[in-house]
Amino acid sequence: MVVTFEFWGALRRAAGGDERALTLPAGVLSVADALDALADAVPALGEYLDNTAVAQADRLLLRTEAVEDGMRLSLLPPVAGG
Amino acid sequence: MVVTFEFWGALRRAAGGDERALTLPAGVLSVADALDALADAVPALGEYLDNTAVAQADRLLLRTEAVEDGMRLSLLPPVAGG
Amino acid sequence: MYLYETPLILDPILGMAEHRDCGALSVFAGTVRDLNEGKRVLRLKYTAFAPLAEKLMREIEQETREKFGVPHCRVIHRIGMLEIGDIAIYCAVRAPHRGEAFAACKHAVDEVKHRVPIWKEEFFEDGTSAFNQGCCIRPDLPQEHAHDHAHGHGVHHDHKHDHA
Amino acid sequence: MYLYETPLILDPILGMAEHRDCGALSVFAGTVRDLNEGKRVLRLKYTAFAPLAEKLMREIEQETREKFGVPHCRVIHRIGMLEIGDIAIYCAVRAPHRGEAFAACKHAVDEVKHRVPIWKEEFFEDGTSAFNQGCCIRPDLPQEHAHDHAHGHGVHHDHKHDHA
Repeated sequence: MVVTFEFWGALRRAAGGDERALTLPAGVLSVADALDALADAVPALGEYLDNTAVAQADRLLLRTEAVEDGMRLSLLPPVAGG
Repeated sequence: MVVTFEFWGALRRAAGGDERALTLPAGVLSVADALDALADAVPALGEYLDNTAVAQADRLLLRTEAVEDGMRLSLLPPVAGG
Repeated sequence: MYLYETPLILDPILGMAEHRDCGALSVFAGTVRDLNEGKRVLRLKYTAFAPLAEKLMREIEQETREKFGVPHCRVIHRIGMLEIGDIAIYCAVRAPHRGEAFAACKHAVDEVKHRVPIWKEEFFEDGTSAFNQGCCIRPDLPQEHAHDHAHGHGVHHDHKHDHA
Repeated sequence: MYLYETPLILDPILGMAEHRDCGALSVFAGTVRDLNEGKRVLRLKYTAFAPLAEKLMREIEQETREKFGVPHCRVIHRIGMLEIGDIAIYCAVRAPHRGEAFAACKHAVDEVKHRVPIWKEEFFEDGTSAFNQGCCIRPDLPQEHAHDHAHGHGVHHDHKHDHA
């Protein structure tokens, strides 16, 4: 299963890019699992992920929701508009 | 002693004009006395005067302040700007 | 300048070229409503006793700056005949942060409405007109009058502190 | 439209041609400050995750209208590179009276700052840049994180709820 993570705000700097496609190991079922796999692949992101929201297009996902092959997950760190 | 009263807001309608010069009877010393004389001369104003402020140019006067010959007293009923 | 017989212009009172330390601007505009206490309003006439009105508006700006610690507060008022939707008052406050900006702007508008000698005559659909009752600004009003100054004086309207 | 790469224009969001029953307009503008937490700021870059940002801004407008009973609430945000003094956000609320207008406008601005996926990167005099910390928008954040989400994550700035 391949998932593409899209990085926003300070995460871009930590990830060293705007996005990253990752082939997830067997057993990855949930958003939380996918984030664990991402932290393994890009350790610099680890410290940010607890406070990061995950969106699919205009919908915020819970950590317990299922991931599917080909999904695009947008990672949204704490916001500071205005 | 002659004092000119200048009418503002709803007082103009009650007084039937923008201003009124009045020769005050002997014994009129204070702003309060002058207003009593005005109420005698223009009874329709009587009911408004308790809630009316009295100004001389840019200064609000107390009822106890002295009036002088030639003074121009601006009568300011309750305000409603904005 | 504080009182204008022509339409109010907002830009000159914003102070946008200055105050680079300010992150917040709060602006209030009061506009003429087409309805007041159930009666259809066609237009309004504002009059002001200018010498005192201008002095008090300057004082209100100064007091607001000091009370809320904001560097910029400006308020201007229209006089003369206004149509529905026309702007009667503009207030602009700039502040480092938004909390003070909102609070200071509301304060300045409240003070103008409560203290400045400006009167509003409403012209109704039925051909009549009436002055809004408003707030007594007599400095030495006895206490018993202060409590009922909106009543018993043959006026057409109730007291209006809470209205925009 | 909610997000603009070009300077924000206030007039179209005021709704002045409508709402003849409204006597109050409250406008807020957030501008870029030259100083943040003691560091001299040269310019800012705002980025937004547009699909969710626009949906949430629409929801905030709607919620604000319902919560405060106001007929008009609009909010727009600038993205891209901004200079000191540039306007980052405009919010406009029209209401029958001024109390609700101020309260609703402040509410909408607060909500945008706390909930909408927009990020601010500040560029400093010394050549460095940093993202403001801001507010966590994860819907299922465990309680222990909610209490210290401004700390311990290697960020450059404190939590900024109270800032303009």
